Amino acid sequence: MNPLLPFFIITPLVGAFLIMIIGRFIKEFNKYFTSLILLFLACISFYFLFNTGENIFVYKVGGWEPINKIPIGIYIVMDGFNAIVVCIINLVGFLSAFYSISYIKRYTAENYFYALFCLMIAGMNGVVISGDLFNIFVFLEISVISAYALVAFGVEKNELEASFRYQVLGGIASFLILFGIGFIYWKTKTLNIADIKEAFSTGYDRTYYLFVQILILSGFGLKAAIIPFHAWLPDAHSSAPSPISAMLSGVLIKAVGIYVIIRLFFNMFAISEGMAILITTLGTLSMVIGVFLAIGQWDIKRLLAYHSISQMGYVVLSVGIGMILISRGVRNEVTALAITGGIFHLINHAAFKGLLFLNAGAIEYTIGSRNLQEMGGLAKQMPATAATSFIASMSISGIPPFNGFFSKLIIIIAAIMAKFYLLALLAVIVSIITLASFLKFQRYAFFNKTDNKNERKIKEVPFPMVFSMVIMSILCILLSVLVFPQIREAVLSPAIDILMDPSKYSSIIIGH
Amino acid sequence: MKGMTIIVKKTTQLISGMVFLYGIYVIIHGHLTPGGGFAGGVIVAGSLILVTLAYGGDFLKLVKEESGTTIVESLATIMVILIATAGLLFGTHIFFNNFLPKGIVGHLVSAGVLPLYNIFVGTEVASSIFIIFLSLIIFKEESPQ
Amino acid sequence: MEIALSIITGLMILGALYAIHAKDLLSSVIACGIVGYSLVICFLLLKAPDLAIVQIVVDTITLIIMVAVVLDSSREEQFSKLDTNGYISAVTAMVIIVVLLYFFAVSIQNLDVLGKSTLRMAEHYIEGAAQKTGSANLVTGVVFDFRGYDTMGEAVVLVTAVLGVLTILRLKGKK
Amino acid sequence: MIPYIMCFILFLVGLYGVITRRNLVKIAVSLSIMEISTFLFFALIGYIDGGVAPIVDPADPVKTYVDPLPQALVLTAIVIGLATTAMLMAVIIRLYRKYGTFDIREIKNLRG
Repeated sequence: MNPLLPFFIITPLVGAFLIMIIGRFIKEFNKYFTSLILLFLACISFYFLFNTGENIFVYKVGGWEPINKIPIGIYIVMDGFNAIVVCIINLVGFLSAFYSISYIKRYTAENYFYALFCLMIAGMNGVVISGDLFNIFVFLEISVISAYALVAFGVEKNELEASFRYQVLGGIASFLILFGIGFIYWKTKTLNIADIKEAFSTGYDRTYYLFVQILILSGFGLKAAIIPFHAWLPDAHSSAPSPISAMLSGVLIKAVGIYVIIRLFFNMFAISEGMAILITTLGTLSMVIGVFLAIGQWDIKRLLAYHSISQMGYVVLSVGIGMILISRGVRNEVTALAITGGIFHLINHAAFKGLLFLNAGAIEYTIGSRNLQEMGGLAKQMPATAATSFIASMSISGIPPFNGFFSKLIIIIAAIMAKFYLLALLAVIVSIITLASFLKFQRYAFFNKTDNKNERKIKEVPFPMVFSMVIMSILCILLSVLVFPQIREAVLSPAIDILMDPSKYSSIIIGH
Repeated sequence: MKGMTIIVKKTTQLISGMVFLYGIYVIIHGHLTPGGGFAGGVIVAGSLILVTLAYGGDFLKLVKEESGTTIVESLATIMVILIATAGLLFGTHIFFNNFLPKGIVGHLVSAGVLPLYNIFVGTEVASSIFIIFLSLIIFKEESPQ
Repeated sequence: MEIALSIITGLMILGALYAIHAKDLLSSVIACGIVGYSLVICFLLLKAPDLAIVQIVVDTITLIIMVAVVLDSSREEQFSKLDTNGYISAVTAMVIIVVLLYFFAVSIQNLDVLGKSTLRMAEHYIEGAAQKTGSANLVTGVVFDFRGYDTMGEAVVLVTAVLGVLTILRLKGKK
Repeated sequence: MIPYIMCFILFLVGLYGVITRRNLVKIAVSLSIMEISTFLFFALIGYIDGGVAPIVDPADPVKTYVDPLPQALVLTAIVIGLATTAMLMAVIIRLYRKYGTFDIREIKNLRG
């Protein structure tokens, strides 16, 4: 009953509404207030990261104790895996909020921007730390509705159209999830994730189980932009303001999509081999198709959006391999390696993809266009942006000293040791194509000699943007430290143990 | 935005008062009879929309009304969250705890914090829906055809 | 009771099909409103007065918003003939629908029949709930006390939607 | 089992409408039809034969009540549905004012 847990939700919500009221009278208030809130949240999440360790914090909202082992109220649950995702949300959120202090001057109605930003953070925090199925749906709606509005923030034609397509597909996903929750409630008569696993353990009908899993997978898969449902992602991420597309690509599709799929399929459903193979094939498809779609792009943000799909494919692939091994009853270090690779790549992707979008925003801020052909030779005028985007491009394409290399290496080793040689080969090929695509991006944007660059007066972006880009690039380098065993034990292994042994999560929570 | 004919204005005068009162009744008796914060709030918003549609109103008045309602809405939502965190401070120090005395079931002042939640959620829902309606009207007024 | 429900749901399906295929947009929006109002009757049959009140009122507001959008536009939907990818999407939609319907019919065979649902979590919401939460209306007791965290999230969803509508409907986006 | 199957057919009619219709308002209408069928599905799950509406009458306490939990969930989901419909309608009226048409195909080739 750690009293600090509800503050993940209270602070951003109260902050958002204070911004709405006070921001009207004091102009400068909302900019620094948002960064302050997110800094405070980042500190709480680091506090939880370092001392959840093996135990699970269970907070019974409303003080309703379970009656003969059946939980009544809604539970807020914080374990090893949650802590990592919460850290990603709040850290990248703080850096994006600090970045947007000077970026958002170009847009009108800054009040609404910061209020919706805080609400998106509150929604994502609520989804990640909640232990109740319907509660995940409600906070998912908060973060997704504020994402719809933020995508259409500069009300131009293509932004409105992108927001419309995002809302339609997001609406279908929400109703699929709601139907799935109704189905689960129909059989198990309870909504608590741990209690559902208990109720399912008393036997279930196979086709019903498959139908529920497909409903939930397609609903959250659509939020995570896995291949058959990725139609909305390129438009939404390229037309949103850059700090928002950094949040969307770096955090939202993870916290609201991938995290919930991993949590439900490891800790709630008993994994069947057929479903695990389906998830792995979806991951491989999105990895391969995402990269091939990205090659032909000339707009920076669309290129980065397609790469998000393929990098998410890596995460789903390696987690899928872990699922296949668990469904075969094999729980040795190969499964642990596969899951570690997936979660490690999840963290790394948040860092370097967020940084890449911030760089794209910096370029757009100075030049005003996102087309690679119109750029060129920015390295001299914008040294900081060039350096940070070089670090990010190298780490996304997996060059040794940077973090992307280590997580992709773990994924490929796990695939080989689990005898999925085709998947390992595909992973390597996709990584090479990613490298080619980002070399093109670097060459055209920063090192290409163009004739008309002299009459344009380009100077470096203002301090808040440079600061958050530099911090993010330091993060990209520091995260590669996670490979060393003793650091990995402290950070990653609690999450791996929760996912490796599916019944541990429900037994501890029901035991509370 | 121009109002409607005199007949509509007359009937609105008669009805909108009753609709508003019925909405308040549904909010306050939320914990006794069906309905509650949400239903009552929407009914109150319905009566406000009825008056705005029947009488119209010049553009600036609508914009001022909208910004005023936004403040009311944000205040009401902050109150909901503060009551929840008050549960954290008093009573058994748990988030969303019903710390006020429960009283006798069936009486008007009975279910501890519930009537307070009902009232603040009702005001918040009423002002939210009224703002959505106002912003639609203001957009249709000022945007080019 | 089950027969009455099936009849009303059948009529709702007809109303929904008309709403989708109607030529005039205003009549399509009104058909959608009628389907919403017939849901109120289903709620009353299923002993859910709380839902009936909220649904009737919220459906009115949805109807007002939809009519506000459709009223001053060209209400005739231009019926251009279905081109190739119109056919493709129609065929894929039919295939998906048939597969899902068959899958659904098979998977609900041995679940609780309508009306015979056992209780597990909700049992403790019913017996002794009036004393625990003090409210005579059990649904309000569940909404504001047992699952009050959900309802706070719910109120915040509505406020987010209002902020979203205000940001989308402002005239000038960029300086 | 008939009401459940009819309810799922209503859901599929809404899904069919969203996938095949070209008109923005028709897509919004199909989405709200899907929403309506989801609420009906939850209400069907909570029904108990011989149950009474979940209002406790202090005079005669012991009765079999209908399951209040799905009703609480639908209460929340209805207002979420209203929020999403309002957002969708705001974008639709905005697109109509910019492109002058409700048809997705025309919007695509007007965009150029």
